[in-house]
Amino acid sequence: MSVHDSTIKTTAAVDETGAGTNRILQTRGLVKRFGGLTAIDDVDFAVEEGEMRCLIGPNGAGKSTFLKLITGRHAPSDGSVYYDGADITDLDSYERVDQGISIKFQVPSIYPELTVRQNLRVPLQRVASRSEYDERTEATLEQFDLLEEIDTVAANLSHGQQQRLEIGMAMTLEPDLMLLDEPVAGLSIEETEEIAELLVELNDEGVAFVVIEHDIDFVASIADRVTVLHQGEIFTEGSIEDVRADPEVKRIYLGESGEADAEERAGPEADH
Amino acid sequence: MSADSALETITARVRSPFEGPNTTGNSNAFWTAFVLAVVGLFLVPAVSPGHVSDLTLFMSYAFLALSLCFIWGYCGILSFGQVAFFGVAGYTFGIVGINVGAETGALLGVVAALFVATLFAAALGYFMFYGGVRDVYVTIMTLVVALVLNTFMGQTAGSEWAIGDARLGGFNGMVGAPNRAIGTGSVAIDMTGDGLYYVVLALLIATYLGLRALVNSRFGYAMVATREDEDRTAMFGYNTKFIKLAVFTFGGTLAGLSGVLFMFWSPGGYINPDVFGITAAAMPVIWASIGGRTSLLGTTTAAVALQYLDQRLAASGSEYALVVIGALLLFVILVMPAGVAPYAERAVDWIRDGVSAKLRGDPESENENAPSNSEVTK
Amino acid sequence: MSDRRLSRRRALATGLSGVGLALAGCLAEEGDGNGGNGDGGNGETTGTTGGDDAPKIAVLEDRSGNFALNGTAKWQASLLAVEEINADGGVLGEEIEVYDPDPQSDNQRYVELTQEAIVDEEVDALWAGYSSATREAIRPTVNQHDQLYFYTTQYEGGVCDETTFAVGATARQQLGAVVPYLIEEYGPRIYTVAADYNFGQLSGDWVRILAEEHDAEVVDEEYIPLDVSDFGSTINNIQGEDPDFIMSMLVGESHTAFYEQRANTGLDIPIGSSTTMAQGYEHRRLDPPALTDMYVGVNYMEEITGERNEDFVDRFYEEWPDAEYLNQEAQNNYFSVYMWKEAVERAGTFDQEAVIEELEAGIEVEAPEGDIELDPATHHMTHHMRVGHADENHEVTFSEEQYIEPSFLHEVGCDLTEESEQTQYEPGEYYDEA
Amino acid sequence: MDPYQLLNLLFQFLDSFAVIVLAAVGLAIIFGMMGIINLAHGEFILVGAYATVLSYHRIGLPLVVAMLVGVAITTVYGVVLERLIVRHLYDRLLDSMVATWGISLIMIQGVRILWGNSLDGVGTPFGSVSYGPYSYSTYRLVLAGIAVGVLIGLYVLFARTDFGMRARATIQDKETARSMGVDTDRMYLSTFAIGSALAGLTGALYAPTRSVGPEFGQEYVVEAFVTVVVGGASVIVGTSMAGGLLALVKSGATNQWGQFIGLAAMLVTAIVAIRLMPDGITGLLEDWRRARRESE
Repeated sequence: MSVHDSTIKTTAAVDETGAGTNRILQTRGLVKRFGGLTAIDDVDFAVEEGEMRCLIGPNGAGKSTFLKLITGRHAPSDGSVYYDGADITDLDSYERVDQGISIKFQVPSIYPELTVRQNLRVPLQRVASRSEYDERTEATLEQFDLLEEIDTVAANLSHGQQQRLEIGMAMTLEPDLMLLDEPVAGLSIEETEEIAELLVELNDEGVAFVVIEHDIDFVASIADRVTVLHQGEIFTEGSIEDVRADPEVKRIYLGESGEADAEERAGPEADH
Repeated sequence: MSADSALETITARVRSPFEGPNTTGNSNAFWTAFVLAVVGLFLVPAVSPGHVSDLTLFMSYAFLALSLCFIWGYCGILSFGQVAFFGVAGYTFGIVGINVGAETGALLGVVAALFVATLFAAALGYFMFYGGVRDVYVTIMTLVVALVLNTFMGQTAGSEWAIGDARLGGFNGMVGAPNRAIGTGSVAIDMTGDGLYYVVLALLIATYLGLRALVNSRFGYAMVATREDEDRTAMFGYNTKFIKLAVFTFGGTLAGLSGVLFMFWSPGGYINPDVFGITAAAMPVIWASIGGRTSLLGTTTAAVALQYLDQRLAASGSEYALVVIGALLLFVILVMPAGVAPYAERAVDWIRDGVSAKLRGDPESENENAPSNSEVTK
Repeated sequence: MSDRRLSRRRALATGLSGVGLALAGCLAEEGDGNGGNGDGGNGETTGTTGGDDAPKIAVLEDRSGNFALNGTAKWQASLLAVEEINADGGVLGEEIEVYDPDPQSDNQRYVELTQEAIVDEEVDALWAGYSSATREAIRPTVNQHDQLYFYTTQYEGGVCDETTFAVGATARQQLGAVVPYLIEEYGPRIYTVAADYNFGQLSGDWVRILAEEHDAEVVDEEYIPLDVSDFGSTINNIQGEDPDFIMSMLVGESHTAFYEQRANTGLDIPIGSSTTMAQGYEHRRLDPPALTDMYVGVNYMEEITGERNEDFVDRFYEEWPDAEYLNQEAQNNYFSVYMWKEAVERAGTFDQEAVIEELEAGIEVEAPEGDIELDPATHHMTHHMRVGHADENHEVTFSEEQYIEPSFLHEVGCDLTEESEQTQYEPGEYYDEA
Repeated sequence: MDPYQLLNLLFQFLDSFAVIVLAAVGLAIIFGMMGIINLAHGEFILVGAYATVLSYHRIGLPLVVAMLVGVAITTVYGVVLERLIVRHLYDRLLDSMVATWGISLIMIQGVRILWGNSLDGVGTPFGSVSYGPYSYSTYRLVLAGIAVGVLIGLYVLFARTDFGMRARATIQDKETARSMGVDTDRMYLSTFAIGSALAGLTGALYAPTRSVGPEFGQEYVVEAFVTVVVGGASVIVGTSMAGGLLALVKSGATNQWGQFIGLAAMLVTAIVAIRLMPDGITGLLEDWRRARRESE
């Protein structure tokens, strides 16, 4: 069974939704409110097929929330999400995956108690038949340099290995669009470079990316275009050089760092 | 020897659907022991007829244990109210059986009971999982459902609480479900004594093997993945709500089967609202915790063993019986957090590794995994 | 507690406390029957008669769990009776053994242990259970094996079963003693409060029937789930109705809160009951004046006067110095063991069918409550019913006794000497008021 | 409905509210703040009741002092249990359920072995308030006052004191709290002690309202769990709002249709409430609180 079954390419030119152009992802007027707080405010955003887009912005800018709106983890308060020309706003998370979107979460989100092989089995069995499992598992692990750890319990992997495993699992679904939330956080310089190479390689194969990352050097090494998000709105967009040169961007990074992303930090607690 | 290797190929092929990293015991030694145990159980009526009745009852409970093991151990849904399906099935069996009567009544009763228990589980599951109820809230919600049934059934003593010829009977219970045989007018199977024992045993073995195959299948991986991380699994394109609903529903069917078999065992086809009570509700959780919630065999064994122990302690008349049971639970949870099964397995591994290490002259036999909550880690 | 010690001291002073005095031999023969037909086995080696093992009875009474409060004394009194009988030469010259596991107030456990008692232990007679639910849970097993079974709790009545002997007083007997008495004393307007399950609901039916028979009326009734201990609304409702008296068939520990709350609220309407004091000794456990003007219809309480009972009470506490109370059911267990002994001796065998035949031939027993007889047709007892009254210090006094038959089963035509049945009749099927 | 009957309804509501809140609050602290499902909660209440009654009857202490002794002994008991058993169960929500079930079995039977099937009762103090043809137990109304007092006290403790700040920090993020110098181990112990003390208080307060035996605590368990779950993770707001809601449903339905309907209505309300608010009332309040925190 293929995850791409339901992707129907439309050729008619309906520019509003991105259909007929080569935009793989588009949002229009996207809004997300939590109670009185507006986390995402009227965002129009688009990614071309095969593009490598990076999303940056200070803490609390709403980057992760934005990603969750695209994956369907959160329902938007207003606005729409289009994928490959079709409105996917009302689809469930798992249905969007079938369209060809795949995500790597901020915190390495693997199955800690399963072995590497079992971890890979979960996405693999959605796209391959039983007879192909071994071969494809080994191929993926080869690519992500994890072959030696095939029977290791995932919790016992290093942080870098876990990051790679999760990207490997997400890539197993053969997506057309990958969403990566801080793929190199906590990695060493060498590991970061490895990941960068890997992403570029995959991008060359035609996979489009939206990458959230704080590491500007990493962003510079991979990005086609950069979008800066600030207080839930698109602050600016352009090449990495343009964005780096923008004094306003520097100001928002320096001026208002440390503001917690409300939605990410909210947890159970006592009253006050 | 080609005959040997041919045999090996055949056994391997027979075994393969039941094996995988999601279950304990994928070795020749395990299957040999399993077959021996099954043979032993089949011989019980001949060797020790005094144990047939108790074993029949305890093995009937084992389905309840399996149902919880399946939904909790493999899909992370801790239901504290599996007895709700057990009891609903038992009462349905009685109501249909009493109204239809005789073997046909029992047959229709079984069908209706499993249907109603399944439907009830599906409705409750839909209500919860599609409403975003998760984790411990599922636990308490299922318990409250059982308690509501307990309270409600307790007050149905009056003659107005009758469905056809079946008086619900309130706190004193409902009696008279036809449970001596099952079939149609012309063909009927005896469901008493040894006959019932063999039926329950055969069903238990079939269910156990069936669940093993299921949890090692594609769906089994989807269940385990949902248990480990629901959001992550949804982002691999799995409809986790539906997976949970399906698992919970099938768990309801299994618990219902347990209730039906209980009714066949129950003298006079008797059932009362105690089956929905908090003590009854806690039992499956205890079996699964002690046995090892991710081990189908461990949970089954724990159900039988703990019920037997509990009964023997009660029979002793000692005032310390309940203290001993309580202390045992405490001890197992503190010393063996994942239940007995993973430790039993590890012990076996350790011995085997030790032996093979010695044979190889290898001083290092690796067994340093920290205790983990899941045998799938091995 | 103090009155009990007092009475024992008194008994000691008069030298009456010997176990030998017991009830042994105090059973009056009623028509000589075919009692001599056995081999007796006096002085013979035990166990040879009939090729049987030693005679054994099962006493399945709760010593833990919810009903331990009531069950413990039942167990204790049964053992006392057996010990006395054995000390006095046993039954047919054989010592009786007792199989006495603790069912822990768990009905499922009861079913399993009853099977074990009947099938594995092959007991000659069975005493089991406090609650009606327990009785109903094990009765199918009892019936399957035609087991001689004594159920000793005062209960809702109506069990007509060939091998079951329900020797406690029935609701009709208990309420029949207290309801007319209170109508006479206080007036015709009754407010019923009862536990919301079989026993309570059927008792409520009986109150209505008795009210009708005595030109009184039940102005309202409330049924309370067993685990409720919050009676604010109930008490307000009663105050709103202002009845002449309350009939309470509340059951269990949670429901004791009703009495505390009633006293504390200053509700001084008298209460009639069939469930308090005689079973759960609330008059000892609750702090006075919670039970002021509580009237309870009973066949026995530890406090009833008379030498025979005082002697019994002394022997009981001598055997069980830590016992908490000698309740109505314990007395029923005690006399029914003796009644069984007598029937066995008349039959000359432990064979259950023969023993049941002897019981059905009519038998009288000198119980601590008084001389009472078994009604052969219904397998119930004609009891000495009294109305026990607690004053503001919880001192209990008794009104004049009435000797009341188990009449309901006669009315419905239960005659087990003629026809074998295994049913439970309910008043609703025979009375419009119910 | 005449004014007297309205007063009836009000008093019945307060009565139910007191039972529900007092039964739940100790459990709520232990569950909400520590992630332990304490199925032996009823037996903590039992300890409070037994200690109160025994020190009243056997030592002859005045009732109020006996109650304080009850609270103190339950606290000590909770601390001992925390050190011996419960601390091994942190972050093991479901294991904690089975272990505490074991504790519960041991305690009920242990109490029976030690002190028999029942203790002598302690009469309910105070008299009653009368109005028209009706009256209501003053003591039970006082309990409603105490329930409110307990909630306010907890609010002050957790929101306004240094201890409360550290406790909340520990619950939110153990590692961070530790790195900021909070002795988290000690915080857990203190929190468990407070939960135990509150359970003991409930036992002490309700001991004079009925007979006291080994099953005394069992009755409060269902209401406690239902309330905690409907309330959600937030101890004070959740417990008071859930207590208010459930007491309103229970007392209202009981008043109108009798005790069975009252009980059933409360349980059904709980089921519906969990369905509508999967994270409890607290979850519903999260948005509002999040917004408020932003604006601070």
